[in-house]
Amino acid sequence: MILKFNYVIMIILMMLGLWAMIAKKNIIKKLIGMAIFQTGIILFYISMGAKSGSNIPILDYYDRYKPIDAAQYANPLTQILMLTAIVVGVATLGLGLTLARKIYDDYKTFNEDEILQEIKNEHD
Amino acid sequence: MAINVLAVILFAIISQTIHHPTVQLILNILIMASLGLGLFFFFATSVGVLRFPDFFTRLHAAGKGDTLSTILILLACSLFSLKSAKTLDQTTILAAIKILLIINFIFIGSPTATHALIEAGYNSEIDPWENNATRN
Amino acid sequence: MSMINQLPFYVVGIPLFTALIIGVLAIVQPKLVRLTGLVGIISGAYASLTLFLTVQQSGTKYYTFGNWPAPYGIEYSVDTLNALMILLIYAVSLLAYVYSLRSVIIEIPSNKHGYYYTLYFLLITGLIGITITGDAFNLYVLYEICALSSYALLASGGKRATLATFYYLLIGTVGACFYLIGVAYLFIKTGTLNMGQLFEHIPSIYFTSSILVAFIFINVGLFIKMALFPLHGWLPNVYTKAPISTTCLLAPLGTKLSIYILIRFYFHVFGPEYVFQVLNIQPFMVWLATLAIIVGSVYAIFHTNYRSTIAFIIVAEIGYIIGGLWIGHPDSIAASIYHILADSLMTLSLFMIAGTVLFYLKSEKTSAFALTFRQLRITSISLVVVFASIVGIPPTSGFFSKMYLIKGAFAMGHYQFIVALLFSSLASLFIFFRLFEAYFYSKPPEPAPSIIKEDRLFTLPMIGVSTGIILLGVTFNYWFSVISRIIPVGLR
Amino acid sequence: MLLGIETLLLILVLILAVVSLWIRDLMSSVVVFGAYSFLMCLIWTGMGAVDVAFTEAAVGAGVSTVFFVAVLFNTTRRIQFNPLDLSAKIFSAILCIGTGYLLMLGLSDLPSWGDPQALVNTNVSKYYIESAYKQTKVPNLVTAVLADYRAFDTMFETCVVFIAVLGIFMLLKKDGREPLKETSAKANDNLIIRVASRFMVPFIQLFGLYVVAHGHYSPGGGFQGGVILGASLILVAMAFNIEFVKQLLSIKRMLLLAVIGVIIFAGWGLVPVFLGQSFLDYSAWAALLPGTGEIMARSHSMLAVEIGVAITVMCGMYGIYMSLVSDGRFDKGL
Repeated sequence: MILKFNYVIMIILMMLGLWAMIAKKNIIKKLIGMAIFQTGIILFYISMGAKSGSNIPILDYYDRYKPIDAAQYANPLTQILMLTAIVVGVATLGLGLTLARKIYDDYKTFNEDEILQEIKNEHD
Repeated sequence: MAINVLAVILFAIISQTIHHPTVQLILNILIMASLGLGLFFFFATSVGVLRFPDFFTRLHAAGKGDTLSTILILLACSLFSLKSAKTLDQTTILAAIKILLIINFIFIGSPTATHALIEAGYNSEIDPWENNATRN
Repeated sequence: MSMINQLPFYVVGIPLFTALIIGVLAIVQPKLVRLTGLVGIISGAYASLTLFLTVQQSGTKYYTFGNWPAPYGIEYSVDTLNALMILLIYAVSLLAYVYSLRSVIIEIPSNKHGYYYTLYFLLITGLIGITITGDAFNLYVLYEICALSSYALLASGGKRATLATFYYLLIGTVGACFYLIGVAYLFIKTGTLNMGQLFEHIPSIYFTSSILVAFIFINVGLFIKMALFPLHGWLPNVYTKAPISTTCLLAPLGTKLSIYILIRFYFHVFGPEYVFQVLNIQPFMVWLATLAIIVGSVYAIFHTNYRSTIAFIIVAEIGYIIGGLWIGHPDSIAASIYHILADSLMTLSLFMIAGTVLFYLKSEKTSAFALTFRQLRITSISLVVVFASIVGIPPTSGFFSKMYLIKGAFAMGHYQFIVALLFSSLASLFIFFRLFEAYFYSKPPEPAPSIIKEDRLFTLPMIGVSTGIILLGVTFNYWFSVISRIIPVGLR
Repeated sequence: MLLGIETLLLILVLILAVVSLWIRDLMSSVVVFGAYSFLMCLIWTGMGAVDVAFTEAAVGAGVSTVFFVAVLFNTTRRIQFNPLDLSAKIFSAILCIGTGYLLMLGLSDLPSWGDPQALVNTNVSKYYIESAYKQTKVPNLVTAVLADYRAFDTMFETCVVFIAVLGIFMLLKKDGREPLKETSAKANDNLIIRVASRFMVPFIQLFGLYVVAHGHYSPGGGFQGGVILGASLILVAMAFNIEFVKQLLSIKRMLLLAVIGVIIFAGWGLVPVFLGQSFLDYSAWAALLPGTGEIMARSHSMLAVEIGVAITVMCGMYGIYMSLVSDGRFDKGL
């Protein structure tokens, strides 16, 4: 278990994020939960590409022409995937914040319960 | 700024003699001293932030202590990257100088941010703390 | 490389570059936006048709980006099923685009048309990209392209649309992230993202728990995206509040393509052997699909708002396709793939009708349809055609898919699914008659003063899609033979 | 095994996540979330993912915190007290525990943390490590794979930023005719902040350009550089006012540049198609760039592509901030 400590933390982070997205009533908190959920996944990918005792994936000046031992450098592939995921995450966050902003303009609150109450009032 | 000039002069002096044991010793002492001091100031900052009574005094601790300790620790990093290099080439010196440039940023940015925070606090009319115990 | 070999790129590249050009034109010369879009989509449709015919003749086409070989670079592999889906996307988006030329003017403020069409074409790019790609992570990126552009397009419908879209954003992100977790579990065990290579590696890890977790998460993620029954909560709200111009594009394609991705994962990543033999969840999934059909139909009956009704009809139709897929009989699988085509056209038609009625009558209560039958001739004819197809009346496409679904279910002994199908047919018939009886029994309300009656830009795509529904039914044998060739050998 | 400082940081990260969700004030919650992102980026540095950490530091800890603040600034930071909704809490708890249980189920199967012999580290990524430098002459393997092997992903990633800014414009942008809302914001006339930012902004921009251009040799590249450039503009907008920064980069020009960035990327990839190669095959550029072989053509093309990315990301971050902070009116802000 201790060897897979990182995965456990990642799972707990994702559970936290998911819980916040469902149970929190404030929509900004929901967005924070979403961001935490995404970071959990990014942590998962990054930690599976980590190698103990490895360097960052930038070739040293002196090593460039020698035969390269792959175990010496951290896995670049997972990092690239997660670079993409981070940018997607911030784009989603931006749109989410915009929608939250528009919801606030319409209902003057971030609170889910009050929004639903107001919708109900409109119907009646 | 002065610290940069000093550090660059220091680099110039030691670049010739980096593998000499005395130079290594001096560098070690410098690194350890500045790291230790930096950590001490960080600790003091944390104590200040936790223990001081109100917004302004806490920010005082945070602003001053944080800036100084960051600068010291970064200086230690810069020297360490010089010391631990196998050979002193462009890349190493470049890295050391980059860290020095970060010091500049911290030196300007951190006090300005503290100032902005204090002003915001002042504008939103937070009452400063007064020591009532001694007055009475 | 000849033009033919570049075709897999063209089908994605044309809408992408159209979007970028529109993006520039929106700022520089807004008048040219709509014309550019039309040119782009027609040339894309031509490319997709050529691609379909080429793939039919010469088999699977491969295209590697940056000339890097398959597991190292990103690869497109276009087989017949892929090409068919791309053809479908272009057909639907061409019709929806023509429709939107008029409806966008009504729904979106004029200074935002440029942005709207840029996002519209990026959405098309994303939809084609998820269909065609052969790389599991590239699929995620394109899913997000689809998702983000659709959030923006859906939320431009006003107050209620914003809230619905906000929930859609949250749940859509969860879906995409679940998919990403599933891919992570596959990736960690195989070290590759290329679907072809994954397919080769997976048999060696059939009985590990990580492939099970990967299977579950990819499935749940895609179920969220396609709005299968217990996870369908977001769909009705989004599709009833959003602008018609957007739903015309998104409702037919968004959910159905997720099912297609699922089919692709079953056939070309996990392999039919794993899905239908190693995992023993067939009865459960068929029951789930049955429930989806019944719940969707029941909700559709109880809603009196036209768009809510069709939103729940979509939920039921997704039950058809998933059920047919999980029954595992070659007939039912072919029928469910065929139903993807048919259902896309039906949904498109339903939403176009909703738009025309809404713009004319400013109401979408079922009682308002009395006036539709009196005054909007072509709309009412397409309404009859599309409901004939949903109910399953012979010359239309809905009949054939339903027939083969029932045939497959009968062969495999899933009788509850047949009952659900028949129930759903009856429910659709009921809904249609509720619309139709208004013609005879309810006194037509006076229409609100409205200049838009049956604009040619509305009727043309509606006639097109009705013809499509009937043609798809009439030429059923051709499509069925195309589809049956795609089903993997293990299932035939 | 990497246990050590990472373990400590992971526990800290967990605590910060809980705190940022639990705290009953939105602004504090956002600030704690920024700290969370920053600690996360330290963890990633520890695992050797410097590029990701750089991006997260710029995007997660920096810009997205600013976005949150920009929204909260114009709205409210208070959280209303809600009556305890037990059924919803139980429902969500069951859902989360279910998800967590499923993820734990696969845990026994995963390779241990930092195992260099795991299949994920030996299959495709080994090829990248061993041959990326030979084939592209770019020592930063992340840049090489990002901008060449998987450039198609990166192109769409740039598109995602473009879509975000366009979508936000679509949703938020107001006509000039709508009446102005009274905001409590007053023009920032603080001399110290102005002078300090006036002093810092050129250096920040220089650093941004350096990060873009030096991405081949050190951590960084188009995204990170673009975010830094965007952040410098955001700093100007904060220290001065929106009118001033609009003189530097008007909204219309910003949108145009954002498209042009994507067009640079996609167009650079399109040229090989006209030369008879596949999309994004940079080696075809050797015929057009004088004095470069196929390998160097790849290397140079990556720079061109990164510039496109940087332009789009810069305009994207700037545009998103400006829309959020002024509620689509582009007149007053933080």
